[in-house]
This record gives sequence, C-alpha cells and structure tokens, in this order.
Amino acid sequence: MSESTRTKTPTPASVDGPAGALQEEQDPTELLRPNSLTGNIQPRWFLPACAAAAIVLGFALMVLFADNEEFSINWALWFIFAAIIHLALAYFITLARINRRKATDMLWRNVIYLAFVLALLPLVSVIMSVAIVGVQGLTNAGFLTSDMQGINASADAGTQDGEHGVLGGIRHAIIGSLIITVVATLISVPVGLLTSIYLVEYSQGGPLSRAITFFVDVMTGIPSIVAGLFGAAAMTTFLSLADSIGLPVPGRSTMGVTAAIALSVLMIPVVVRTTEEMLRVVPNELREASYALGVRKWRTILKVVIPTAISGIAAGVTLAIARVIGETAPILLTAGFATRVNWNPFEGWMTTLPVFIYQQFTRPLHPTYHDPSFQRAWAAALVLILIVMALNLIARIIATIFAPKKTGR
Amino acid sequence: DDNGDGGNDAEENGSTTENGANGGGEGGEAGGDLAGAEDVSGDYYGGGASSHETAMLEWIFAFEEQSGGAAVEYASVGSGNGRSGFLSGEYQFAGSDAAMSSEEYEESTSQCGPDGAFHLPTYIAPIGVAVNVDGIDENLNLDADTLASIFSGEITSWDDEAIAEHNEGVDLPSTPITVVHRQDNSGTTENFTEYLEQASSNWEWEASGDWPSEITSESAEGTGGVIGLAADIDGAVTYADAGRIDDNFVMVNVEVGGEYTELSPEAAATAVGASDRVEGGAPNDMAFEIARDTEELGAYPIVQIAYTIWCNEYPSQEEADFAQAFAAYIVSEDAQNLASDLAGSAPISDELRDEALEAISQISAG
Amino acid sequence: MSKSITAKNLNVYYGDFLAVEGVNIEIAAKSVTAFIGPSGCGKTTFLRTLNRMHEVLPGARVEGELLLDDDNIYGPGVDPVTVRTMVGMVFQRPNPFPTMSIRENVLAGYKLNGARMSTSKADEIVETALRGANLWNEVKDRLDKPGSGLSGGQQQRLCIARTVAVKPDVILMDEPCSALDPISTLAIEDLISELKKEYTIVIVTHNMQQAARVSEKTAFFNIAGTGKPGKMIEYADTTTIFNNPSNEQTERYVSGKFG
Amino acid sequence: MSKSITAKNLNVYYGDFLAVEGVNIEIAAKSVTAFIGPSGCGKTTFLRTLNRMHEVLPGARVEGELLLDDDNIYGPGVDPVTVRTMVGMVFQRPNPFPTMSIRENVLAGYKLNGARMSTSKADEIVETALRGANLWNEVKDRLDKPGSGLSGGQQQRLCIARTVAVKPDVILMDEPCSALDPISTLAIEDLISELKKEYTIVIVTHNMQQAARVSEKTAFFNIAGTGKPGKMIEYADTTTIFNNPSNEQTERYVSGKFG
Amino acid sequence: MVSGDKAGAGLDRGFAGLARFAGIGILIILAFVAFFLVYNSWGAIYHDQDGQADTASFHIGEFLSHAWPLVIGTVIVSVIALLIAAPIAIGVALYISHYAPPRASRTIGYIIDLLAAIPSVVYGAWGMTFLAPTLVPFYGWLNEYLGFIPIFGGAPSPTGRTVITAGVVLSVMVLPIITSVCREIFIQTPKLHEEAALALGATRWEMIKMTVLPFARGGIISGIMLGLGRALGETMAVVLVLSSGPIAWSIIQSGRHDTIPSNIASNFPESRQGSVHWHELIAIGLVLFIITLLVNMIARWIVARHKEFSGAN
Ligand SMILES: Nc1ncnc2c1ncn2[C@@H]1O[C@H](COP(=O)(O)OP(=O)(O)OP(=O)(O)O)[C@@H](O)[C@H]1O
Ligand SMILES: Nc1ncnc2c1ncn2[C@@H]1O[C@H](COP(=O)(O)OP(=O)(O)OP(=O)(O)O)[C@@H](O)[C@H]1O
Ligand SMILES: [Mg+2]
Ligand SMILES: [Mg+2]
Ligand SMILES: O=P([O-])([O-])[O-]
Repeated sequence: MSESTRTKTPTPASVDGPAGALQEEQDPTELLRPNSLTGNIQPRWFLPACAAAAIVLGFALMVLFADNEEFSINWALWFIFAAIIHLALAYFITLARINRRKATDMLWRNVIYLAFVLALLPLVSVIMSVAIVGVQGLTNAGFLTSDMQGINASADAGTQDGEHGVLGGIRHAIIGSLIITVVATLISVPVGLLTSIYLVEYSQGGPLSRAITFFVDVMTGIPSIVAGLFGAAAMTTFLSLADSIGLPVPGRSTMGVTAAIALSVLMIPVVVRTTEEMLRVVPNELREASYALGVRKWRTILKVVIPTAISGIAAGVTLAIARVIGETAPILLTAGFATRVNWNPFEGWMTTLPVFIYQQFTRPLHPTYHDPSFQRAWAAALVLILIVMALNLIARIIATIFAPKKTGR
Repeated sequence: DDNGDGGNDAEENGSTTENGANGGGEGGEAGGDLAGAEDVSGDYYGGGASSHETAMLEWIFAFEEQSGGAAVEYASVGSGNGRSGFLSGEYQFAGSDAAMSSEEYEESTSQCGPDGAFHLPTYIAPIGVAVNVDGIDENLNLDADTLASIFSGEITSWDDEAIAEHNEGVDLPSTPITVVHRQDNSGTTENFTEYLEQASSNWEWEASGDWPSEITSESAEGTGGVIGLAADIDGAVTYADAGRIDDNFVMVNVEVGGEYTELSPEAAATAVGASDRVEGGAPNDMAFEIARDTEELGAYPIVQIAYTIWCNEYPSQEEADFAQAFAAYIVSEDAQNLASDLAGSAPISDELRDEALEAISQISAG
Repeated sequence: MSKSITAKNLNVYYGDFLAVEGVNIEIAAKSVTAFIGPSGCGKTTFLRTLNRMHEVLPGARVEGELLLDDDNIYGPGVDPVTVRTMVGMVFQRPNPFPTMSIRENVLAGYKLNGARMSTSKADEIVETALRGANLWNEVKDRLDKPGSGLSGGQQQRLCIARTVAVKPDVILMDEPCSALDPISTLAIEDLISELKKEYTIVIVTHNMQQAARVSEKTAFFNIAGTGKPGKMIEYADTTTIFNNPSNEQTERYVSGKFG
Repeated sequence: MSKSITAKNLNVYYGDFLAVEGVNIEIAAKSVTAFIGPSGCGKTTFLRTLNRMHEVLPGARVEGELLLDDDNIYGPGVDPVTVRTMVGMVFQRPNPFPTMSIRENVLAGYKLNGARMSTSKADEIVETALRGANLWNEVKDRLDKPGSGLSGGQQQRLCIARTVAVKPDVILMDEPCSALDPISTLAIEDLISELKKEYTIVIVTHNMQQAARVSEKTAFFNIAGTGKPGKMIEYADTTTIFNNPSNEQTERYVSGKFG
Repeated sequence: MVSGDKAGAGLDRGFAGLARFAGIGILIILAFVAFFLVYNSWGAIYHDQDGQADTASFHIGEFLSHAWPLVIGTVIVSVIALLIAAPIAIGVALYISHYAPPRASRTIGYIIDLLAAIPSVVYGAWGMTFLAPTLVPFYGWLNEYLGFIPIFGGAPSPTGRTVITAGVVLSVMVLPIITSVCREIFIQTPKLHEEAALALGATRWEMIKMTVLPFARGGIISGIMLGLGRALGETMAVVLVLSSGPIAWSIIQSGRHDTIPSNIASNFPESRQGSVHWHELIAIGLVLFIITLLVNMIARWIVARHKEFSGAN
C-alpha cells in the first residue's frame, strides 16, 4: 500500500463536501488509514506564516471597512478580522493539503491559542490602566509612609494652586489591610484546615461530610455585602451578650476583628476547598508508611500529611487571602473608615486599601478638583495588586522550600 | 500647610476670652458654660451622610489642631447607617441628610437621656441642576414644571418649546436630553424629588431617596459619579450638591415667585429662612420642613439641609465635653465659612447660630 | 496488513538521561516477539519508541532509525499520529474509556475521524473486533454498558479489541497480563496466538514462563545499575534464549539467579 | 526480639467481598516465609492483616484469630497502633517521607511519636539502623539530604532501616524488590538473610526465583477467578514447594504453566 | 502485652473530634448566617402599613414586585459573564494543561491567577473609565445590524454603562477562577486514558475530546459554578459600571437592569436599621443566598447524573 500513496492528488479521504457525501458507504477504514507516513503534518513555519498573513490581511480589511474620511487604527476590528482570517486560513489550507481530521485539530488548536490571547488582553489592559496613573501617585512623597490625617479639601486645593504636591498616604490603609487580613486568616485557616482534615482523613462519605461539602459550596456564594451585614450583626449581638454577663468588652462593635469575622465567612470555604484538594493528593503510601511505624493517626496527619501538602496548602491560603484582601463593602460596614493608623484590631476603626480606593474614587476629597484623589486611588490600587502579587510569590517560595523533594536521578 | 488659616482665625476670635479655641470662644458669648476644645482629648467617632464629608474633614482637622489631643473620625456610611450607628451607641454624633423619624426619636430617648437627641443644621447645601450641552454657555432659566418634565423624560430634546419659552433669545441646540441621576439611595435625590413633587404638578412620584424606577436614564454611584458621567455626555442634565459642580456645566436658574433665581448660598439661606420647623422632637431640636413651593423672591428652594445629630445627655463627661466643643465649633462662623469656601455650602445665619449654641449648651453628662 | 520492524542503533533519552542504548533488532512480520528483563532495564521505554508513544512523556527523545517495513518512522515530515494508526498499543493496566459504553470503546478509533457509517457496518466492526479479542460471547448482551464495569481481564481484552478494530499493522503490548488473574491471563495468551496470524506482535512481560509460552523470538534487556542505560543483551529464538543462551547475563536471568 | 505468628481460620473481607478465605498458618520466629501466587490472589491482603494495616482501607475487616506468640491481635481491647509497633512493614514502592532528611527518616518512628532523645542516642540509633539495612556506608556523608534523593534501591533500604530502627518483632515485606533494578534487588536479598537472624520476616513476591533464594518456607496462594476468594493452597518448606509440591495447582504455578 | 496505651488513643479521638467539630462549626456559622437573613427578612413581608402602627399585615406581593426585577437582572449579568468566561476559561485551561510548552505553563498559570487577585474596585474603575466607553461603538454596531433581536433593540447606550458591559467586566473577574479549577482537573486526566487515545492514532484535539473533556466534565461544571457564585455575589464592580434601572429586554441600553448585590450596596447606606426598606434589603440578600443554594444543588445533580460514565473510577 505504500507505493500507491506518494501521489499528491487528493484522495477521497481528504476531500470534504459533496464528493465526500457521495462516498458515505465506503469502507470506514479507508477514512481512517493514512496513505503514507509522510505528508500528514504541517511544517513548523506554517502557523507563524499563517498568523502573519492573517495580521496583514486583517489590517487591509480593517482599512477597507473603516471610515475613509479620517483614518485611525481600530484595534478591536483589526484583532477580530485577523483572528477570523487566521482560523479560516489554517483550517482550509490544512483541509486541502492533508485531511479533515488534521484540519479540525488545527482549528481547535488555534481556537485555544486565541482563547489564551483573549484572556491576556483584559489583564494587560487592567494592569496598564492601574500602572500608568498609579506609578505617578506612588512617587508622591510620603505616600507609603504617611496616613490621611488632616488631608482634606484644603490640602488638595493647595495642590491645585501648585503650593505642594499631592499630600497624604496609605500607611494606615496598608496596616489596616494587613491586620484585618491576618486576623481573618488566623480565624479561617485553622477552621478551614481542620474541616478539610475531617473531610479527607476522617469522614468516609457519610451524611455529615456530604452536608459540609455541600454547604461549603453554598458558602462560596454568600455575597460579600451579606457577609458584612452578618459580621456587624453578629458582633453587636455577641458584645451585648458578653456585656450582660459582665465580661469586659469593647464598647463599639465597629473594629478590625468584626471585619475579620465578616471576611472569614468569605474565606473559610475557599480554604476548605483548596486544602481539601491538597490533602487528597498526598499519597496514601506515606500515611501507610507512618501507620506501619506505629504512629497514631493524629500525629500522622500533623507530621506527615500536612508537611507533605504544606506547599499546596500555602498556595490555597494565599488564594483565599487574595480573594478577601480586595473586599470593600463588608469592611465599610464593620470596621468603619479611619484616616489614621490604628494598630489595635479590638478597638477603634480601621481602613483597608480597597475601602480607601473606593472612597477616594467615588468621593474625592475636593469637590471639583479630583486629580489628587484619583491619583491616590490608582496608586493604592497598584500597591494592593503588588501586595497580592508578593503574597503569591511568597506562597510559591514557601511551596518550593517545603515541597517534597523530587527523586533526583 | 494652608490649614494654618483656621488656627489663625481661632486665635483672633479667641483673643477675647481665655481659651484660644473657636468653639469655646463662641460658646463663651452665648452661655459661657460650654466646654472648650482644648479640654477635649481622646477618640471620638461620628458617621453618616456623605454630603458632610468635605466640610467634616475640614472641621475635624481644625478642631483637632485646637484640641488637647482629641482624635475624631467621621465615616461616610450614609445617613441611614449614620443614624442607626448613633442610636446604637457606635457614634457620638451622626450626620444625616434627613431628620430622624418619630420612632427614631423615641429610640433616642433611651440612648440620650429623657430629652433624646436633637438636630443641628450644620450644612446647608443648595442642589444645583447642572446642564452639559454643547452650544449652551449660559445659565438656563426653567420653572419647576419644565424641570419635572425634563427629569421625567417627557421632554427629550433641548430645543423643546417648553424650554425655549423660558429662554427667549437663546439659541437652543436640538441635542437629545440625557438625564443622569443618582444610582444609590441618597439625600440629594430625596431633596430634589421633594422639590419636584411639591413645586410642580407634573411630577407624579413621591419624594424618595431612590430615583423613581419607572424613569429610565443614565445613573452613577455618588455625587462624583453623576458629575463625572454627565460631564462626558453632550446633552446631559443632572442634579448635585452645588459645591461639587465644576465648570463643565451651566446651571439652571429656577423660577420662584415669577423671577428666575440664580443659585447662591444666600438664595439657599433665604429659602431656609422661609421654612418651618419640624414639631415633636426634643425641646432644643432644630429640624426643618423646607418650603419647596415658597414664592419668596430670591429664594432658591432646591436646597438640602444636612444635620448633625447630638445627644442631650451623654453617658460620660468626656463625651459631653467633646459634643459641646465640637458642635459649637462646627456652627461657628469660621467653620461655616470654611465649609462655604471649599464645599459651596450656605453658612447658617447668625440667628440660627445663636439658637444652635443655646441648644448645644443643653448637652449634659448623665 | 502486517509489517516488519527494524531498529538501527536506537538510543532513547529522557532529557539528558540515556535510558536505552544502541538497540539493533529486526522483527519479522506476523510473529510474536517478547521483551524480557529485570525492572527498569528499558523494556517499556524501547517498546514505546516503536510507535512514537514516548513523545508523550516530557523530554523523551530518540536517536537512530526505526523502520516500519522500509519507512523510517523518525524520518522528516513523518506525523506521529499516522505512525500510531499503524502501530497499535495495549497497556499494562487495562484502560477502556470510562465515559464510553463497550460498543463505543470498540468503535473509538472510528469515532475519531467522525466517519459516518451505517449501523450495520458499525455492528459488523464491533462484532468482528470483539470476536477477534475472544470477548464477544461474554459481552454481546451488554454492549451499551460502560466498559469500566467489566472485570480486569475482560477490560484488557476490550482494549485489545479496540486496538484490533482499526486494523493496525503492528500491535505492541506492555505487560498486558500483569494486573490480571490466572484465568484472564490464559485467555489473553490464547488470544495472542490467534492474533499473530494477522499482526506483528511485540510483547513485554516480566513473566518468563509467559514469554516462553507465547513468543517465537525473545529479546533480553538488562541494566548495569541504577542510572546506567539499559541495553539489549541478546535476541534470538525463544527456545534458544531459555535453553541455550549465548550470553552469561541471559543465562543467569532465565535460570532465576536474579531479577 | 522476635515472635511467631499463628493464623487460625482467618477470613478477610472488603465490605461484603470475601477476599481471602480460611487461612491457617504457623510462622516460626526468626524465619523467612515467602508468599507467592498469581496477581489478585490475596497475598497483600493477607499480609496486611498481620499487623492490622488492612484496617486503614475502608470496609476491610477480619474474622478469625491471629496470634502473635500467644496474644490474639484481634482480641478485645487490643490497640492496632501497638500491634504495628511490634509488626513493621515495608511496602512495594519505596516510600521515604519526602519532607524529611535521611536521618529524620530513620528516626521517623521515634520522632513522629513525639519521643525526645539526646543527639548521641539518636546518632546511635541512626547508625545501627542504617548499618542493619546495609546502607550506612552509602549515605553516612549525606544524612541531612532528603531521603527522596536516593536511588530506588537505596530508598527501599532506607525504608527497611526506618522499620528496623523501632525494633519490631516481625517485619512484613510486600514485593519489596518489584520496583528495583537487579543490583538493588540483590542488595535487599542479602539484607533479608542478615535480618532473619533477629527478626521474623514475611515476604510477598511475584518472583519465584526470589522466593526460592531467600525463604525457608513458602506459602502458595491462588484464586479460582475474579470475584472468588483467594485461598492458601499449600504451605511447606521452600524446597518442597518448588521441587515436590503436593498440590497440583502449586505444581502448575511453580513450573510456569500459568501466572 | 498488645493492649494499647489509653492516653494515646484518647488523643487520637480528641483530634478526630476537633476536626469534626470544625466541620460542624462551619455548618453552625452558615446556620447563623441563614438565621440572620431569615429573621431579618420577616419584616419585609410582614409589617405595618406606612407609618400606621398596629396594622401589621402581609406584603408578599409588594416584596416580590420589588425583588423579581433584581433577580432577573442578577441572572442576566451572571449568564452574560459565564457565556463569555466559560469557553475562554476552558480554552485557557486547555492551553495551560495540554498545549503550552511544559516549562512555560506554570508561569502562564501564575499570570492568569493574577487576574483573580485584582480587587473588584479596580475592575469597577477599569470597567467604568476604560471598558464602557470602548464598547460604545460596538453596541451601536450591534443595534444597527442585529437591532431586530429584542436584546439588541432600543437606543444603544451613549456611555456603555450597560448590563452587558457589567457582564463583560464580571467575565474577566470569573475567568481566572474557572480557569484554575479546570486546569487542575485537566492535568489530572489519567495518563492511561490519554495514552489510550493517542495510541489509537488520535490527534491532540481528538484525544482531548475523547478523554480530557469527559473526564473533566464534573470539574468544569463545578468550576463554572464557583465562577457563577462569584458573579452572582459581585458588588462593587457592578455598582461602578452599571447605570441601573428597571428591567428591560434590551441589554445594550443604559439605565436598565440592576443586580441584587449592587442594589443592596446602593441602598443600604441610606436605609435605617429596622425600617421596612432595611428588611427588604436583607430579604433580597436572602433571595440571592437561596439562588446560590439552588445553583449549587443543580450543579451537584448534573455531576451526579453522569456518575456511571464518569472518570471517577
Ligand atoms: N518518564 C520518564 N522520565 C524519566 N525517566 C524515566 C521515565 N520513564 C522511565 N524512566 C527511566 O527509564 C529507565 C527505563 O524504564 P522502563 O520503564 O522502560 O523500564 P522497564 O524495563 O519497563 O521496567 P518495568 O519492568 O518496571 O516496567 C528507568 O531507569 C526509569 O527510571
Ligand atoms: N482496598 C480494596 N478494596 C476492595 N477490594 C480490594 C482492595 N484491595 C484489594 N482488593 C481485592 O482483593 C483481592 C486480593 O487483592 P490483593 O491486592 O491482596 O492481591 P495480591 O495477591 O497482592 O495481588 P498482586 O500480586 O497484584 O499484588 C483482589 O480481588 C482485589 O481486587
Ligand atoms: Mg515497564
Ligand atoms: Mg499485592
Ligand atoms: O449626600 P448624599 O446622600 O446625596 O450622598
């Protein structure tokens, strides 16, 4: 059969459309079997060439469709045209040169590449938007080292008159964010971790574990504002209860811990879900090795299972932190809004970065001159993104430090 | 920095009395028994209306400078939350665009002593109707009925006859009208719709902090949001705290008593002066029922009064001292002028101030 | 419908690690060849290079030539996907597609190209393949049940049926019976003797008795130690390897001295 | 420091499935006993019942008696954790703790149980155990390196060292060499001959040559087919089993007729 | 001799109890949240006539007429977000798991995870200042050519602050969530099955269609549900981006539609605790909670229905 194959003429197998339809009753193996080992693959340069052609053609089409009067590059249209042309070009050339299966493979490969590019676009756009204004705000003197005490419309009016640069800073918001997040983490991680331990190590798919799994899923859907309302109400109730039995309690429910409790409601389900996954991938062999040494289960979990999964757990916790560190609505309701540094989560108000951003963005200090507030807002957003990035990085470093060493050969 | 001004003024004023503080100085004139700012220290909290925010930040800073180490925070959590927080004891004072309801007053008697809480009008803000239309460069003249028709979506184009009638000689473009309103529940919306409801028969909705949902138009979050959005749309009209309207807009002069009144702090104060008080609160209460349909010449009736709400009786002497000192400061001439300069509010009149200081002197510790 | 295989000086690497070194072998069409040797000596690795399945593993690559009849499957422009339609493979652990019924599993190779075929034609293919895999009688009443519901041995035969259905030229089997009980093992061994009438078969086994039972030729692989490359030590008729090996390592291995 | 094992009419179930039926066996102290048999016949399952490790698997349970010297380990009030400190186990795939160094791995039996000891005492235990596992010379310079950095054979010996370190009475081994290359296999086999001087050893192997090389007595397990229970068919001296088995199934198995 | 040490066994039980208690604790927290919502929702449907005391009666219809447009709006925004995000997310996850060079895929995963870390205020600000104006011409185009379809009818928004823009912003926010769940699942597809497909001569896409996607179906669904949960509950981004209003057919007009969380956030500050309005806001919060509950139940049901043919064994 190998000699009949070197021909370049399309065989029935590679022809689509009416001719193919007529062949319906042919032996299916014919369709399946390639005719030769070679010639069934596109060369390496094919995709890049195709993409280049599509970009050029897309540009031409865009020019064609654009208003002739005043020419400007319509990026969106260019992208759409180029993408469609690329998909079509690659598909039909492959269809003609090889066969339908290869063409379909090519099509999907390009669709997937395209999805990736599409996902990157908003990321780049958001980061650019934030960075361009944000860096400017970040370079203002004292932005990271001062708070907003005494920064008001007069201060911004001074900026407008050129008396000084943009005043004020986010020290209090950074500290507030960190404290509230740390407290929320201290509440959520033990609860979440223990729960996932229960789910993975102890429960054997009983009703309790199914209920927990289900309601943890439900919990991921609690709107953050509801969590905030709940946090405030719960703390108020708790304080009045504690007060009525004579415990010394803070007089006000608006404080850092209240916010941390509200955030915990949002954080716990994320911690449970991710750590559960991570515990499940710890090989059973390790648990058995430990049991076989006569080690009790709780020690095995604490000293073998968790250390082995620690990198994954760290990554999961970071994800959970990233999920809540950007929350606005619940913080405003539970921790108030402060203009100065407060280190005490059990007394007094606190501000976090998202609240600060929201505040500066929706209610600029100066009634008509908004630039300084917007600059502070974008710069704070940049700082927040950097903090989250740093957290991610730290988690990854933890992951590599504690990660079980791979068998080196 | 430039906030030194406040301090300087304080010194000038205070030179007549022993204490150098503003509030104390004024208090001295009125009753002589008000606590002075320099006696106040510790942390205090207030919360509520966002309309107050600009002025409040100024006041707080100036007050803290004069005080003996007080720290004051004000959270713009909204009037409703502000009052709730005040009534539950979270805040020493509340800022509110609307007066307490009778139930709330009832509730305050358990928190604030037998006389309950009282309102001080601390921030009188005219609400401007702002127009952003290419080709209209001067203030428009309109009456309440036309405004109602515009905001309800009945009039859809700027060259509509109803508008032209009031603006003879102005070349009105045919730009379609885009109404921009507040998306969040707000005191500004409540006061504006109250004006439309009472001053016009064309407005069929009840006054409310929520924009009537039947009217579909553009909306945005917060005063800054509507201003920002309206500035981007040719043909936009919106309503907002006058002090926040920048020069992207022209304003509407409102017909009152047959003449078109231009927005100004004085015109707003005139409208307040023509208004009645709300009955049934504490003896020293100063809540207003603004006369939207006043025919008094020179009055600008689209006005919002933001109150600060205080207890007549505080649990501790420190809190009472703080309340007296801070409340006296924010009704002082300096504080009111500071707010007027920066936020475009109307300073309260001297009569109101005297009445306020009298009310403030009732604050005691229980 | 059956091809010979010739390896010329084949080296297989995982990244920088030379796993199998310098294999030269000629496997005749329509024969059964067994690869034996201790664990880790590269039997699986080498087997996978016969249909370029090693390329699925990260870093795996090959030096040398591998001819299918006369075509070098590592030649330029050769599509590994095409190679694999010609050289089928059965794995150590039975791996029917869990989401498919028995029938769909057998037809999986056809479903790939979206070939439209009449039900009768499909029925024919299913029956032929399942009969070819000695499975027809056991499953003919439950063709629409999931393949994963079968016993291990049945699953393995289903995998063989799936491979046979697309009519490859060569079938590679990597320890096909090591996860099966003795009865199932016997069934598979019988099947192999059937299949060799039509296909070239290469089988890896850790079970020397099995090699002796099913194969015509046997290749013995060995490894000097961990980290060293595996090598083909001896390749000869199965009877020669087991009764009269020329290499001393082979002799020690088949006589049970190590491994 | 070594105990005998006696099983009386032992049945092992996975849920409702009877995996191993009616085992009666007497294993002498300080001996090596091999379990052989085709895949799935229940060798591993039975082995795990000797230190109650099967209880880790969901649904697994046992009927019958199992005596360690004279104590029934399934008697009332017996703590499985205590049983496992007396009966150690080595698994098919080497499983050193990936987060621990070599030294920590050896001390795992102490450290994981929270025992505190002086450095010199610990050093002594590490050296003794590693020498006992024939690993000392190879790793003495890198005791603080991760255990997973060793070769497969070294890892397996590390696992043996870890087991030996806690001084059990019995050591169970489940196909300890099946993932290792021949050199490593040899090392482990040598080690077993050393260990039997002090410990009772039970080893499962699929490699009959290995059974013949290391064990004194051999038990042959078989299974009638998938879904049937595994049974111990014959238990006798290793030489008898391989040269002169009394049961026909055993004979067919050891002569390579199936399996 | 073999009888055990009591203390050790006790500790074992203690730890098990602790873990179990943590699990129950979560249920308790959730019960508290639910109780808080239900308790405070009661006032929304059973309350006094305006201002008149002692005339309490049921006002269910009133509440529902207030709630249903918000429910529809919430669903519309979430559906738009998922329609855009789910296919792209699956594509990106496939790219990372099966197409990208193995070395690069970790980094790429990290970059996509970054998207999840950007706070929603920032997305809101971005959507309102950058995305909405950018999409205006596109809505004009949709209206011109597809205006006969009701959802593209009406006068297109001059500002782009429409429900569809809000949907697009949310899709960017949920994309990384769905991606990371799908990616994890795709990577776990048994190599055994992938190799079986490849050995049959499958191309990469055929292998994915045959083994990866069926295996991952449950995971894909749960990833989408996780994304849906985020979309349903997202507050600030919608508040900033959407020009809200009553419900309408068109999705390219502004001043239409609103979502539950954004409505709560917009109205909560001005509502007085204990007032009917306040109770109503809590009650729509409860409605949202129930919606997420239903969504989760449906997802589980879908996953369970395919159990027999799933890759789970
Ligand atoms: N994916 C891989 N990456 C790196 N090295 C590998 C990989 N697969 C196998 N190896 C190494 O290649 C060598 C040969 O392994 P291979 O699996 O081919 O042996 P084998 O003879 O099939 O053994 P067994 O009888 O255990 O199946 C071993 O050293 C092994 O560790
Ligand atoms: N955890 C389990 N749950 C249910 N059944 C099991 C479990 N483990 C093993 N089995 C079943 O018990 C029987 C005996 O299995 P076992 O693993 O003991 O066999 P084996 O002789 O060790 O085989 P191999 O040589 O493959 O290791 C088999 O039928 C197996 O399917
Ligand atoms: Mg192998
Ligand atoms: Mg076994
Ligand atoms: O002051 P507002 O309530 O309109 O924001």
